[in-house]
Amino acid sequence: MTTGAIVVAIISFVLGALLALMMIPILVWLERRGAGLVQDRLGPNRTNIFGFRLGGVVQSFADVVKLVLKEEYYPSHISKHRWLFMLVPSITFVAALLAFMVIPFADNVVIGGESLRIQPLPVDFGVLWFMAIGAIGVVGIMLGGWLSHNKYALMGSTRAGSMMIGYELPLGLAIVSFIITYNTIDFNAMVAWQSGTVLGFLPAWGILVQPLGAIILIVALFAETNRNPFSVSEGESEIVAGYMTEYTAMKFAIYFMGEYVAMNTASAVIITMVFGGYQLPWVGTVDLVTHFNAFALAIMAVLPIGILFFIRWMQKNNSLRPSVRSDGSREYEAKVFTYVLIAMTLIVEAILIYLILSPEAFLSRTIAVTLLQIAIFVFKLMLFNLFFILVRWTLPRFRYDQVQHLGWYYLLPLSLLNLFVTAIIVVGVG
Amino acid sequence: MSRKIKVVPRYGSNIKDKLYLPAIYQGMKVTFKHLMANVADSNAIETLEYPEEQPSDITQRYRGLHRLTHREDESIACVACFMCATACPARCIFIEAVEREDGRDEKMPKRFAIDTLECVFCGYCVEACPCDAIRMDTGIFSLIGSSREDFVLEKEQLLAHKGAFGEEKSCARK
Amino acid sequence: MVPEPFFALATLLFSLGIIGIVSRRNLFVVYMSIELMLSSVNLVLVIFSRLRGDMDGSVIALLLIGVIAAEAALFLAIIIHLVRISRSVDSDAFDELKQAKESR
Amino acid sequence: MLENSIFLILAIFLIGGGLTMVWSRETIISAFGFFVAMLAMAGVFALLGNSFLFLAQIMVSVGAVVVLSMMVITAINLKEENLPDEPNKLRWIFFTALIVTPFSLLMYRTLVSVHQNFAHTSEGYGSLKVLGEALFKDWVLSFEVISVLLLAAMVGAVVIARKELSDGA
Amino acid sequence: MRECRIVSQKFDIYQSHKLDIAKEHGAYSSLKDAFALSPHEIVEIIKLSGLRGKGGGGAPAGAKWALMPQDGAQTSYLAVNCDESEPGTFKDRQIISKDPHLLLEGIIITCYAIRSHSAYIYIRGEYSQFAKILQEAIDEAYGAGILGADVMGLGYGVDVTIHRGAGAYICGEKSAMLESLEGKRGHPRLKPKRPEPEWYFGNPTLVNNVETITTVPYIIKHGANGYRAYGTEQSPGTLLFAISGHINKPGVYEAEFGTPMMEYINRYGGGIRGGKKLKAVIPGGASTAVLTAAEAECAILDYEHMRTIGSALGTGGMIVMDEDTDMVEALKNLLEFYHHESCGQCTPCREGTGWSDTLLGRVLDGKGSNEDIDKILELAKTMDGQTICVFAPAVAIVIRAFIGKFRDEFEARVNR
Amino acid sequence: MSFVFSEENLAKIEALKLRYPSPAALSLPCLWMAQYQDGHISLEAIEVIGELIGTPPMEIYRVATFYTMFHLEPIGKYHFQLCKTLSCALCGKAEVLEHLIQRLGIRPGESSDDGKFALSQVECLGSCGTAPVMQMNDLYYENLTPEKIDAILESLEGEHR
Amino acid sequence: MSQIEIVIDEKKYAAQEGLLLIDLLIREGLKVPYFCYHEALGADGNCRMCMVEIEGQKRPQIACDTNIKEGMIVRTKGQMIESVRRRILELELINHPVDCAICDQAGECKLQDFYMDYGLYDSKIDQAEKVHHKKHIDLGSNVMLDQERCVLCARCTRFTSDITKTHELGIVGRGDHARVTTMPGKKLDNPYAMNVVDLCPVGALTSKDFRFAQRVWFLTSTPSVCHGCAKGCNIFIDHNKEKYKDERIYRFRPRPNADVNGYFICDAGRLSYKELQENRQLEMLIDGMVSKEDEAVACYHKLVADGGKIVILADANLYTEELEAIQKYAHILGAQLCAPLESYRDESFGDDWLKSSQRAANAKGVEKLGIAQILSTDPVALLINFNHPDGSKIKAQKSIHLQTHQMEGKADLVLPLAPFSESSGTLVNEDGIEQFCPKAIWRNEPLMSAIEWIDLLQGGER
Repeated sequence: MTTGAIVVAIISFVLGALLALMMIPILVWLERRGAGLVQDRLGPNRTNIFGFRLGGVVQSFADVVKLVLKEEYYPSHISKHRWLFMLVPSITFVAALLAFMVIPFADNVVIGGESLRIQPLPVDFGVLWFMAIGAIGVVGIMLGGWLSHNKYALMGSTRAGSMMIGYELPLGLAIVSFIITYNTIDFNAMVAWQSGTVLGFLPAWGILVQPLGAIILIVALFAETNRNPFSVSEGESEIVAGYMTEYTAMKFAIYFMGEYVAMNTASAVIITMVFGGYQLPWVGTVDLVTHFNAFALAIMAVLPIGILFFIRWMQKNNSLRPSVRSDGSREYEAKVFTYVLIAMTLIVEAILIYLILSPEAFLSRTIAVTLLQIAIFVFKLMLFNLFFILVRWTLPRFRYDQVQHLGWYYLLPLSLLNLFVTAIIVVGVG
Repeated sequence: MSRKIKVVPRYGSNIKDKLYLPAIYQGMKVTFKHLMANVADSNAIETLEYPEEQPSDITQRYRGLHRLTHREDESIACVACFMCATACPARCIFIEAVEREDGRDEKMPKRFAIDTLECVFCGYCVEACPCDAIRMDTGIFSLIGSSREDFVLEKEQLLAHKGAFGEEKSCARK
Repeated sequence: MVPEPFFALATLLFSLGIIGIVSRRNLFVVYMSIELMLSSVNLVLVIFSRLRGDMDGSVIALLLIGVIAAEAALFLAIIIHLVRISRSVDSDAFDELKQAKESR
Repeated sequence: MLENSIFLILAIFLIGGGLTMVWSRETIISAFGFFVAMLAMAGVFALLGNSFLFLAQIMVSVGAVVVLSMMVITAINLKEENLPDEPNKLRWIFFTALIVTPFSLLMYRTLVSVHQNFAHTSEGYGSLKVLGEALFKDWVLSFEVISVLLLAAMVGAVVIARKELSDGA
Repeated sequence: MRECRIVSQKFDIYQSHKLDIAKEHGAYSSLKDAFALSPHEIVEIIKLSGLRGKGGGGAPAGAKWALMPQDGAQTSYLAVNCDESEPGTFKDRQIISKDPHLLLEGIIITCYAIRSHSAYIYIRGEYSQFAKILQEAIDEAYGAGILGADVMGLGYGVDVTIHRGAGAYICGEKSAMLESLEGKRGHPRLKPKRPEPEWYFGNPTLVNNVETITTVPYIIKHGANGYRAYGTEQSPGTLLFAISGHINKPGVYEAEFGTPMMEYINRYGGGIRGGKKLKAVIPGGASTAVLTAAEAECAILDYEHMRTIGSALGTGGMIVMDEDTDMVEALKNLLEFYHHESCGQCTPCREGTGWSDTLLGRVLDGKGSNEDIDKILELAKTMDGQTICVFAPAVAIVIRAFIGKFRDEFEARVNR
Repeated sequence: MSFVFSEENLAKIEALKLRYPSPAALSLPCLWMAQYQDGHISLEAIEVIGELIGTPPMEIYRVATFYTMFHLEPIGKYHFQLCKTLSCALCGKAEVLEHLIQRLGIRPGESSDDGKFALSQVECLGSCGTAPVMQMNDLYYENLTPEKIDAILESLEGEHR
Repeated sequence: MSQIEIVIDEKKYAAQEGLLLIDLLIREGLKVPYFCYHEALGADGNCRMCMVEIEGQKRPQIACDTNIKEGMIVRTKGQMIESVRRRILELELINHPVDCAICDQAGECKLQDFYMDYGLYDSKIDQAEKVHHKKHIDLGSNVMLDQERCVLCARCTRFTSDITKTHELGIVGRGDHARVTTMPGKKLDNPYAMNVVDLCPVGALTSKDFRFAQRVWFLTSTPSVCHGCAKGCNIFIDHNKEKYKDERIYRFRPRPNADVNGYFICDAGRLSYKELQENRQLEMLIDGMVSKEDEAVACYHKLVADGGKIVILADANLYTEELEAIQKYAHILGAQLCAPLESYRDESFGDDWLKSSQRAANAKGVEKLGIAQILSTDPVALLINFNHPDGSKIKAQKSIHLQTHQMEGKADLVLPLAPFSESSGTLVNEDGIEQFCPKAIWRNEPLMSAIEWIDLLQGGER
């Protein structure tokens, strides 16, 4: 392995870890703030460090501090397998985290004639990995529920288990149909396949090529992550908090984080498989690299305008109502951020100018394109996470029997049908 | 009364309802509408900026902090019958009864304390009181203390609270 | 690659499976012991596949995994049925076909 | 060196998991031991360079078998008092181990000798492509038979575990 | 309607309470006849005569006498009830003040008949001046050897003791009277379930009204048929009817049973005072149902007939009310009486009399409502038949009769 | 202040004891004697009577409170008790009462300040034929009119003088 | 008396002929309201609440004055009988002040119960129209009287006149002015006076001792036996655990037992719960210093290991089981065991009814077990005293005191002992009747009984 390969591997691994872990507080914040805004509330907006609130993200860090510092408390009836009780949340967390690690964040970079994957775990069987590792997570939930010695926890874990079994099948069949379509089990290849177009004008994204498969995939992944409307395994209205009932402090936090990591993973998988991954629509990696100057100019033009709008929006909204007496910290924060944003914009513009003006910097351009793709990926990821969140605050929770009914009676036959049709088409068309 | 009954049509029988997707779309539309509007101008949200803005619309039926009422002659109206303590689902009312010496009644509380940390503000005590001696009409909705003991309101504190809606004296017993 | 440690490991696991089947009365443990034995066989197959350098062993192992899955479904269904009958997972509890002793 | 240590760790997990499984009185802990053992087994497959088997092992043994067992354990709500009473468990295990030991040694010897007796022939081990080709060319009959078996097992499982309607379920 | 003088024969004689004057007019003349008979025979004669108790109930006296043990194993007593407190009744007072010796003669015969050697006359506390007259008569009788260890040398001893009450209407009830005679509060006793004599300190005791006892010598002298010559078949003999209220000549006049009420009122009572119209009559002491003028027109003074018209003959003490009388006030007056006189032993009476009085007070003050009147009627229902003695049922009768017959007056009060 | 029965009364009691099956029956006669002797019945008298007839004083006290004619408190020397029951009420009791109140200056239930007169309304005195009627201590005054009241009061005052 | 069958509410019941109908109704648990009737006092027939319908009788009859006859058909339910009961109950409440809020009887008040069962009408009278009497009169002997609440059932007066024969209480006055009182200037004064509080079906007579202490519906009753004397009167321990606090006894009530105490207990026994809760020994003391359990056990072993003659004193109030355990323990230690009964005698206490001069509750049990009763006067090396009051009379070099209450005198080791209410066992009363007392009080930090201490000291686990 060359040095470049090692550097790229380390960078992509770190990137994956960061994307998975740093996303947790942000997602928590997004969930709360999103819920608040959907419900005509403000959500967390008070916690600050030296007056910097970052729109409330700081609250999440405060939460983390709180959860870490909380007293480790065990219910007295959990006396026998305390170590296991403490251990099992991490099974869920680690499984979700590992499953995330096969997602490609950008197209392969060619450095020194060697094609390198921008993928934390550079494997070519990403889909299978995701399916295999993703299935482990439920073991943690079931063990935790059982070891809680609590009827609600038990019910929660039973529900989680049966739901996992119920939705793993349609999920697998949907993925198989995608595998047939893309003719690969490598995520990267899948993304590459999607960079083309179908019917001449539509981006060849999975959602357009395989709409039914895509919907089944999305629904099944919602179910797999125990997110609303499928959150029956913790259904507060019936079984307190399901498998998490007896969990407190950091043990609870690991379950909690596991859920967000799983959500993040699910989003990443959905993006990668049906929304073109890190690709811009219509524009493949090669196009980006070859027409780099044009894109750079476009970005140079769009970015300042976008930032300007953002600054104005921020200044407007990062303040208390006029009727409320303010201590000025919010205005100060907005001012600081305005300068920071302007500075960052200027730096980006400068870099782009440099890249445009130096035609020899092929490597730099490749890196820039990769960064752009990562940015696109993160942007899509955030969008899809937001979608997850908005769904949660829109739809009511299904009843448990409805969930099972949906899984077995609709999704499974539909996915089989989809597989069948896909196979016929693929074989027929060639 | 019968005219006020609103018959809600049953959904879910036709294919459109069974598909759920239109309903989901409608739901998402509402969600997005609120989200976008609020993102665009978060100051338009009518949520109270609480510590700076105080609620001004507390109604008479709002169950605020408790108070003990007085009789016409400023003596305590409570006769320590323990009805509130009996009705209390949180068992947060602590009463010690003692002989009343002023001749107005036989019994009065020596100690009457409410542990507001345990209180669930259900208002059962008010309902249970045969003497109209305890009310929750102070309009006080936040109580701040630095120790657990601060939240145990004693008789004197409860008597010192004023009703937020007038009608100071207890009317049940003279 | 030195195959002996792998062989030893497979043998050990197989023995463990036998021990579990023979000495335990909990139906779940019995069942999982069977699975363990099957897995150890799998391991041997894979080792030989690796040693031979072709995929036949692996294929058999793969097929065996399918058998494991089938077995799991059946065995668990049987356990559910038995539990429903007698509220017990004790393998000694299901001795209705045994010749009755006088005392019973 | 790295491979050896990985093997050692995996072996420890495997044996530990298996022992826990055999040893533990509580079924769920047995299942946990089994889970660990199966994961470690998958690791061993990976160590042997067989990535597809690694994934298949996790998917089936862990994702299906372990989850299903746990699912059944939780669903029938197996409590302490429903567990069989095994007063002589340790003795049983000990004696069985005593009896099994010679057989294991024999087995080990057999395996080693078999290994020494056959030739190392073709190359091309490990890749998914080769596996697929072998599966769908040489072993396609077995593959189909297995799929029929799976189907039969599925039907059988449903029939066995189904509650009688007359139970009032 | 003929003149009849069984009890009141000596009423018009000056100083008839003196022994010598009484003797002149035939006092104690029946004793010899009586002692010639066996006690059992006397009881049979009394039974035959159909003598009815004259204290208000009208129960056959003979049957009561027959309950007394005849074997003489236990000491038995005679208690003469002179606790005459029924408003409108004042006949016993006439007997003990005008002819006490006839009473004593009756007592001696009765004692002989029931094998008793002690008789008590329970006289109401207010009658102290009449008690004094009676006491003097007894003293005289003792002096003459008529009372004491050997009555007139006939070989039978009778002691007579006057026991003064102290102002409790309820002591007119026989068991309450015996309680009072035992020196306790005059609480009526729980009624036995089958007929049996009363008990005084655990001894069988005969309790009879003064007038009943006073009738006995006549029956002994003239035989059962001699007594049956008067009155009707069911109610033989005579009764001292008393009349008071809005009447020209109030007083006590003996008349035989079966006399029409109006005839009695007009002939003895001399008609309504001031020539006004009759409105209502309470026929036999306050505890009987009031009669309207129309009912009074056709009322005949005997036990059976009075019962058929929904009232009772009671003690025969009539209270006449003329057209100006306010019936609400009249009822209020009576309820005050009952409220004051209830002994307070059992609940319906203790609280019911008081509350009906209170409620009627509301009506009278103009603060009442029709509901209050209904409530009074409901109280009457509660008081009727749920108590130890007949005091509360009597109140119930009074309330029902007044409100039932004059409801319009009550409602007029409410609506005024 | 203690209560002692006069010799005469004691003799009477002893004589009466022979007439009754149990001395307990003597509570009423004894109470009468005590009242005649003192004008009212004191608690000491009750104790003495209880001892005399072998009954707990509480029982005597209960008896004394039951009968309205026993006075446990001192009362005016001349006790006017006007009948208020139906016959008397019908025959003009109200007029007589008005007059009495006016003449004596006390309301029913009160005693005059000098302790001479007491006025009360009582229930039926059993003299309805001569209504309205009044009892002054033991004496009955019948067919009352305001004039008759005047006469009675005058004679009483004369006697007193 | 022959056994006959009668029909009540269409069900057949066997009973002795001539039995009072109300006794049968109470025995069979049929609902019948009554105030004046009491098993110990008999019928008085004044409350008129126990009305039943008897076939063949025109009017409803009171069950407390009806003797059972063959073939009697009785109805205790039905609209008619309930309306009668309701109307009479309404009258009971006419002059009642309805001050349940401040009435200690509330919760165990017959008036309340019957109002909920039969009454439930709207009141038609206001306070001003009611007859007013005196409230809160101190009758003496810890009894408070409220004449307004009284329903004049005469239970209390019948108790003082028929049972104690002291005649303190009586109903005076007439009609609705009748009221219960004592003679003016006299007090209720007899050693059984507080039983009238239990007898009173309403709140007229309340205990001054229990006055306002607790509402009765908070109390839990545990059957037990009074430890005041050897009579062994049956009691209920009424106790309650208030939030955050230790469980407390609020009163003793007599528990009917025809063989021992009938329906009553003496006042001294009734108030003995106070002594039970005062001056309690709650800590382990080594030489007067508060110490922990393991230290105390170590100290014990040291003291026992020193050797010499050991004397064990046992309290005759301990349960038989505990005495047996102590006996065994003494045998193991080779110690001399004695339980002098003479120390408990109090000739001034006893009477011929429910008070015994022997004030040790389990004196008979001590005799039965054959425990020596002589107080040794020789000097001994170690004294282990199980709560015996005469522990200080023995001359001992070292002493271990297990005591329920703080005592005079010094001891090398003081261990807290659970009193009778906090442990369970059997007592033998002076008539030889064995009675079991369950554990009533569960302290937050439980104290150990003698048996548990012996187990622990001999090396067991707590």
